[in-house]
Amino acid sequence: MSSSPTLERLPLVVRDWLVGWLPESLRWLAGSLLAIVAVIVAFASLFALLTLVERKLLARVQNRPGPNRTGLPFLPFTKNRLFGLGQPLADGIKMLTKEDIVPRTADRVLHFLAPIALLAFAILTLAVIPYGRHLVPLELEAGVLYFFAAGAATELGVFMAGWASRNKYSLLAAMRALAQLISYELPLLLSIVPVVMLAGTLSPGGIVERQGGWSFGLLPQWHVFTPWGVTGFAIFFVTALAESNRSPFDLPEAESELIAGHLTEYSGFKYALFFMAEYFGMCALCGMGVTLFLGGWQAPLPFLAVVPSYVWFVAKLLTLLLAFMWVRATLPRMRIDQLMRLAWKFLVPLALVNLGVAAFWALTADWTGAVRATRWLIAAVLIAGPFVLLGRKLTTGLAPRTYRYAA
Amino acid sequence: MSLSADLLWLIPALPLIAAVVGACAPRGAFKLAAAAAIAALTGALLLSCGALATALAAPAAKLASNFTWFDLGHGAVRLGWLIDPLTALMCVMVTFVGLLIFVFSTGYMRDDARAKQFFCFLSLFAAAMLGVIVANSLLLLFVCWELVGLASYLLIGFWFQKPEAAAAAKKAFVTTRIGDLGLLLGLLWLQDSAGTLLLYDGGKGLLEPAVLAGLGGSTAIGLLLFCGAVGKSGQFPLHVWLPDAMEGPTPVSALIHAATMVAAGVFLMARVFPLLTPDALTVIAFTGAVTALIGALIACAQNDLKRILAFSTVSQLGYMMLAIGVGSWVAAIFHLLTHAFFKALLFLGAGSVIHAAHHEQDIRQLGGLRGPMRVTFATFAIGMMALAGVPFLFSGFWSKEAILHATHAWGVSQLPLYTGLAAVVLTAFYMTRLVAETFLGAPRSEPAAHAHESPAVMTVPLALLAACAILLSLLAWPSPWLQLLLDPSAAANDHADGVGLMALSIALVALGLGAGWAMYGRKPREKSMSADPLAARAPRVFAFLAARMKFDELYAATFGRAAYALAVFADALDRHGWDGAVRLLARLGRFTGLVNREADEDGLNAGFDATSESLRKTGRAYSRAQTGDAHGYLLMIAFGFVVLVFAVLFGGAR
Amino acid sequence: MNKLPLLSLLVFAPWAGAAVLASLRGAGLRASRVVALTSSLSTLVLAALVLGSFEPARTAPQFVERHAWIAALNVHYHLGLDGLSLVLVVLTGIIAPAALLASWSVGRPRLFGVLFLTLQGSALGVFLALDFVHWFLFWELSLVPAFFLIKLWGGPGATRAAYQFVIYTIGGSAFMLVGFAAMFATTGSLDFQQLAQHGADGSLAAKLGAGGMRLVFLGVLLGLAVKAPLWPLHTWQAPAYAEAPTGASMFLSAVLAKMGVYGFLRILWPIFPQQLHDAAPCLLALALGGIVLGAWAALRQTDLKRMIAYSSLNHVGYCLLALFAVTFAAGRPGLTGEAATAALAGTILQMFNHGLSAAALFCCVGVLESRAGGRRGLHDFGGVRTAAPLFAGLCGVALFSSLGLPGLNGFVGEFLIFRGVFGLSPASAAVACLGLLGTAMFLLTFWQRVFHGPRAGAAAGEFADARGTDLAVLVPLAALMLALGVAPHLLLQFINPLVTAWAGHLVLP
Amino acid sequence: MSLSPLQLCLLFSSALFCVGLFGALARSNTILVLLGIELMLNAANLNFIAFWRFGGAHAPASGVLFAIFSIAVAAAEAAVGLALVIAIYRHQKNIRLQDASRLKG
Amino acid sequence: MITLLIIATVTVVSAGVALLLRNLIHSALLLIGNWVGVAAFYLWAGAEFVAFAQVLVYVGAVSMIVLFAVLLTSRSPADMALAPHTRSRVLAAVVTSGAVLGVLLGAVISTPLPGTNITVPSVTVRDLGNQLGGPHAGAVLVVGVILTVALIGAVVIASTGRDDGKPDAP
Repeated sequence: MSSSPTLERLPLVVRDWLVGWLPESLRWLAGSLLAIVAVIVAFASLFALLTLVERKLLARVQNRPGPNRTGLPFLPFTKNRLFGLGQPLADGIKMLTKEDIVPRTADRVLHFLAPIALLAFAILTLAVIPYGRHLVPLELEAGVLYFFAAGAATELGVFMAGWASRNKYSLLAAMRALAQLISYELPLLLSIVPVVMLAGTLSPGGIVERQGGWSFGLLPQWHVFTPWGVTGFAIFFVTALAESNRSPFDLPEAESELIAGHLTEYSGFKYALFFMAEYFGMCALCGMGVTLFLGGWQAPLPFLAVVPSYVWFVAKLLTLLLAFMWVRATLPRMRIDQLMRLAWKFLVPLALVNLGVAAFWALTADWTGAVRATRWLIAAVLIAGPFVLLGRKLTTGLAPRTYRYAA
Repeated sequence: MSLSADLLWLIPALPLIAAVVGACAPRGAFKLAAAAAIAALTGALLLSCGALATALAAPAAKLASNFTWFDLGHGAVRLGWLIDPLTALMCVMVTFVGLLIFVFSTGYMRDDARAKQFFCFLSLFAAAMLGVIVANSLLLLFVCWELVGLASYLLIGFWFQKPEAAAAAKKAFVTTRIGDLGLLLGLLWLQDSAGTLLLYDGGKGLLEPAVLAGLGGSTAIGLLLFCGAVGKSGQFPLHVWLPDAMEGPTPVSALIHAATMVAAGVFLMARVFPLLTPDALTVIAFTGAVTALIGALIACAQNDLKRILAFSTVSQLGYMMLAIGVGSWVAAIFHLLTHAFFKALLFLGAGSVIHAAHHEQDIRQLGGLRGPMRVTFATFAIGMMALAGVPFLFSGFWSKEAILHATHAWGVSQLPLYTGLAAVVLTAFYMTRLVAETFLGAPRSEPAAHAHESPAVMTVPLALLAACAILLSLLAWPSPWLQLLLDPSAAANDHADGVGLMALSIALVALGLGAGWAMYGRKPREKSMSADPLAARAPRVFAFLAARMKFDELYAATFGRAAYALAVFADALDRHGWDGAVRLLARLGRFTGLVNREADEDGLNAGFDATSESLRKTGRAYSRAQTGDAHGYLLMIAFGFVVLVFAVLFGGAR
Repeated sequence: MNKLPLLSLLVFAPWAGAAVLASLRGAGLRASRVVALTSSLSTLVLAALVLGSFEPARTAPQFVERHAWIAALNVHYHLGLDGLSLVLVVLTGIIAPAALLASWSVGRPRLFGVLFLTLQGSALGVFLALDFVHWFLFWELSLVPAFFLIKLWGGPGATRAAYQFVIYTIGGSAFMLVGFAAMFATTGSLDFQQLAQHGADGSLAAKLGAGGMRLVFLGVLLGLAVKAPLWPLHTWQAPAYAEAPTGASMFLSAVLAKMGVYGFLRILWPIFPQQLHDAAPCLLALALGGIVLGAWAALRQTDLKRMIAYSSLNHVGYCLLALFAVTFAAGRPGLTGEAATAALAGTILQMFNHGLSAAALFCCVGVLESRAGGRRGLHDFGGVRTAAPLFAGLCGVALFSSLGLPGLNGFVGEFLIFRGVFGLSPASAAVACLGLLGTAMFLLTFWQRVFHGPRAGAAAGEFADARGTDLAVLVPLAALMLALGVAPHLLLQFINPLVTAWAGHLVLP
Repeated sequence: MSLSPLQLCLLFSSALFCVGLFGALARSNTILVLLGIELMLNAANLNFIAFWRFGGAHAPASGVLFAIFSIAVAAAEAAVGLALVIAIYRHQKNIRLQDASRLKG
Repeated sequence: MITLLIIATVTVVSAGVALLLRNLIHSALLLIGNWVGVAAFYLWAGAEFVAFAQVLVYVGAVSMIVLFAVLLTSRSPADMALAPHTRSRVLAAVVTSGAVLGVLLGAVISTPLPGTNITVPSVTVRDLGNQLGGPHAGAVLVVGVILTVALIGAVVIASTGRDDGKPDAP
């Protein structure tokens, strides 16, 4: 059972209608451009919305109202301020009109290139995510690899920003950020390897297809509903937080310690670009998480499949983003040594263990009947044991750190 | 009321249940344990009567009920129950006497802190003993036989805090085990040659003609089985444990000596009688005769109330074995039955005395108890007369006469008859001595002076037993009913010179009684310290007999020493022999290693050293080529590459 | 692959437990103990699972797992289980938790647990392996934890005893290894079943030659005889058992000693039936030496643990006696299978029974030792039964089981052995009776000195009755003894077809 | 001049190789020397792919596989090499390659 | 073809410039660009997987190591710029690389190579996976070991060797 074809194919119909008047040879180009524009516009507006939502959400958590004064322009007839819905717009205008300050000793070219590179790479990653059954901007066989290759390149932008500023805080923060990004790259990749292994494909679309269907007619066969999947998803979630510099891993731009880190010497629109790139990266990672673990655009229950697939994707994506915000509102920032320790001593080993469990899962795929419970049990034990042990390791010796160079 | 063989297992099972109840009961639940034991044994008695009715209805039928204990790959191990007159009579006797002893014990053990356990053990004992009796399989019999041994071990060592009691229990167990091993070997032999251990199995049992003929009568098997009986029934040379077993509480002595355990050997022999060959029977007869005489002799010189009775038991068991040996197993069983009653009576009487005299059991310290303990005295006297063989009225007379007659009729030798007759005199003598020293005269010690009659719970069993000691005469007289019941074929033996032998034996009894009266009864001992009249007349003989003919010393000097030597040898062999060899090997290994190392250092390594030195020199020379300039290396590689390409191109090396 | 690899689980569950325990650095004492006990119980649980689907009528190994391991050497990972293995696995499953419970209050429980679980896993590996290489691997691996258990927790002479134990055993197994190397060189196989096949059809002998075959046989025999142990190669035993901590003594005597007998039954006999037959008179004499001299040497010991160790020698001697008697009589014309099956069934039963009773006795001595503050001499006690009646009762059950009292398990095994041996070699049975007598004597001496008489020595003062862990160990063991004594077919049903098959193709002419 | 695509590719890789070689030879900064070597490696990789793409279908995937392995090894090489650079820097406080000759024979 | 030429030109030029620049950071960044160019070549050649792997490894990882190394070994921005420092050395380099280039170019041009009409080999990621997991599993293992050893070795070599637990004297 699936949604009505019309509704499902609606975006395609719209595209075909839009490019239909072009000659055959150009249609492909125009279609691609249309897709790019659509994605960028969609995510840009999502970015705008998210900034507001995040501020509101944080405020709610902290028991204050949040931005609520700015109404929508062009709607003067209503006194209704619509929960400050106009705030992003106002912010955007403010950013655009601000003065662009470049330090005198800065490496001007790199200083200029840094936010652009960052944003470009972030946008690149958005290309391979399957937004719906027929909505994949770029069908790549090695899509997952592409995603992470492009994602890895964002580090370059951070470095450029830090170095080009010729500010020691910036440089220091950039180095720290790089260390963090590289460290968390490892568990991130390791956490998705089981998915690739079990799905047998690197194509995001294929992975989503593999998660279709419901066991017992009820329980979706998403990867997150397996022992290795839930572990992988947990690791993915944590590392995604770190990769997108979100709290509690927002050390690179820690305002209180490093005066916003590599962003210190940026202002105005360049700063806004950084901000945007960050949000895009976050969206991309969430989208990939949804794709890999949460069944992508698959509906959670059989009878809900009538709703078009892209709606499901967006719903899941928003849920995950809200979870990110929730975490930010809840947890305090980590110290750099705790952060590193978490990555190397907990997440990486756990991800490796998870890999082993996934291998076990693949080997025992033909266990049926009552033995399946055993399979679950063994897998759960294999994960839970190391989890407990590693966790025990992790929490020992977390006393306040002695600083080598502190007097 | 009758009982089928299928239900026969209930008889031992009831006391076993009582034992379990006793074991599980909380500490101090004396009344519960006692009630369970008595109730169980009452039930067993009723069932036994049923079994007797069954057996009487068809005396010749061997009603067996067999079942498989467990399977082996080839064949199975089978056990079974059996009803025949022998079983039924024994059952009735054991349960009846046992019941009386149980009742008596409730009075006797009232003040003991561990009385609950006592009843538990007693029940276990009864169960095992009944198991021995009803077994239709020598294996089952052996199992119960060993359990009897265990129970007697526990009961003899009941007051285990006393080192003597503990030692006596161990002695009893080990000594009987020696015999048991013989029995085990006999069993194995039987199993091996006959392929079964069932006694009656629808024509395939051991005691049935088909198999008996196949066995062809092996003397060795019979003697091995007899070994078990020797151990259990306290026959010479394994009788030494029996007197020591008096360390247990008195009801135990009664149970072990009178009714049950010691009778088990005789019962076994009677049971497997068809398996015994004439040669084996001869050995049995002589063993019995010697035991009868030795027991009687030693009994004359003992001072301990219970020990006298114990040696008397040894002597009487000798009689029974003698009867079996001369071929009259019916007489043996008859004597076993009568002896069970009057010896139980005597022991319980002794228990009553001991209880009254605050656990004083040295006859020199007693005396004058006739006055305060009338019932005890009367019943004890009846028992004494039964044992001594006072004519006509008492059952002991008849059973003893049966044995003497059978012995007389034995064709092999008359020697056993003479020893038996000698024992008759001695029996009458030492029993008179016992009664006179204990009950007549004046009290010779503080406890004896303050003795008083025991409660009804103890005296009533005494009275019942006394009545039985008299009434059991009916089994043989006026008609040989028992003989007809058990072994009709042998009933028609002639009584040609029966009257003469009977007269002789009566005369001998009178002689024994008279001698005893003359020495002890006429002028009772005044003080406990005064010398024994017999000792005064023949001090060395008396001392020898009082030391139980030095059997214990003899065994300690021979078997004890041999066992000790073997143990020392085995231990030393390990500690010094084998371990020494191992140590030597280790030392040898170490020495080899030493030699090896020296040889390596001086011999083999020298050449290597020289070679290495020259290698090192060469290496030093070559190392000059290493300039440490990485660029230079790279350059050289590149040039080398170009040169190589040219060489290949133009050198024609293609 | 649809089935659970139960046997692998059996072997590796304790090891997994050991690994978990090893990684629990900083775990509390109690937690370590509980983890160790739980992992150790896994064997019992899995053994129960195995019991559920075990088919007694099939004599070939069941639950077989066979995977190529080292292809170049034709080595396979080959596990299988038949009645014999089953009995021993169940025994291990019972004894291991009991031993851990008996060592509940031992110091450094985490390390102890790790070593113990490793030992347990190795023993199980030995009982389940069907290929020489990993059989031998487990065989040797069991020495390592045993060594440390003895050395680290043992008494004053523990170091020496541990070294002696290990070197002795390794010395023996070196010869065995050489023997198997020779067999591999000629047949190219290390699989027990294939080797047995070669041994049976004579191809092994044809390739090795008569002399070579004999040498190989002697090598393998030596390795197994040390482990069992066969008199006079037993001198490591008494010190090792005596110095080891209670739990280790229990496991060593109850399970590890069985490895040797198991080897005799699983390896030596099927592969070298002819050689064993030729050597049987000599071996019978040695087994009798172990039985008789072991029992009498025990009479001379004043250290209670040494005494029990010697009783072990004596009891294992019965197993070997039965086996040797069977091989001795093998092929004799007119032989029926009855005696042989009885002897073999008795052997296996006796292995199990001795496991129970030896473990219980060592546990009892351990309790005495702990109550007396480390003293365990025969003369250090007196009247313990007064002070601790319950404990005395339980100890008495173990003692009388060891002594072969009917109604308890010891009797059935010994009776079957004697029944078989008498049919095959009556003189041996007669001599072995001396051993029975000696056993009764020294056990009763033990009982009398320690439990009877007035309270003396360590029992004179405060002396607690059995409680908690003591009861948890002794009560189930005693119950098992009673149950098996009354209903031996509980165990025999699993081995009867196997034993019959053995008798059929190895004994009968 | 009519060059086939394969030849073009090969020329491309040769040029890259020689640029790398030049860098490795001419610069004294160890990091740049290493980077030059990386370039040479990349040039070699180019050849693999080129021959895979244009060299006929003898072994369908071997060129790609070689390239993958080569990339993996290159990563290892870079890691170790740069670690060595840091070690050298710690020893002699500069990273001139010609100064690092302390191990010469 | 044109694409190839463009890629080649950009790549070679960026590499050459990178190796001539004085500013190390700039050369490093240019080299990264060069690597991206190589990746583009792979894409052009149809080796999608290799291209992504190239980006992931070189742009994602090696570049970071290089940048770190540059930053860790430089005390001041001036120190970073170590020019080719003797004329003779440059000369030697030019001559050598020129010779090599000549040899290579000569070899390439003079060798008859297959023409354009080659069927494009198609290798899916699945094929690659099967190859790596099947016939080349051993090599994969070896590479894994090498990487692990390299990682550990790099850490060991680069670490200071001081015990981090103890604070140093100021």
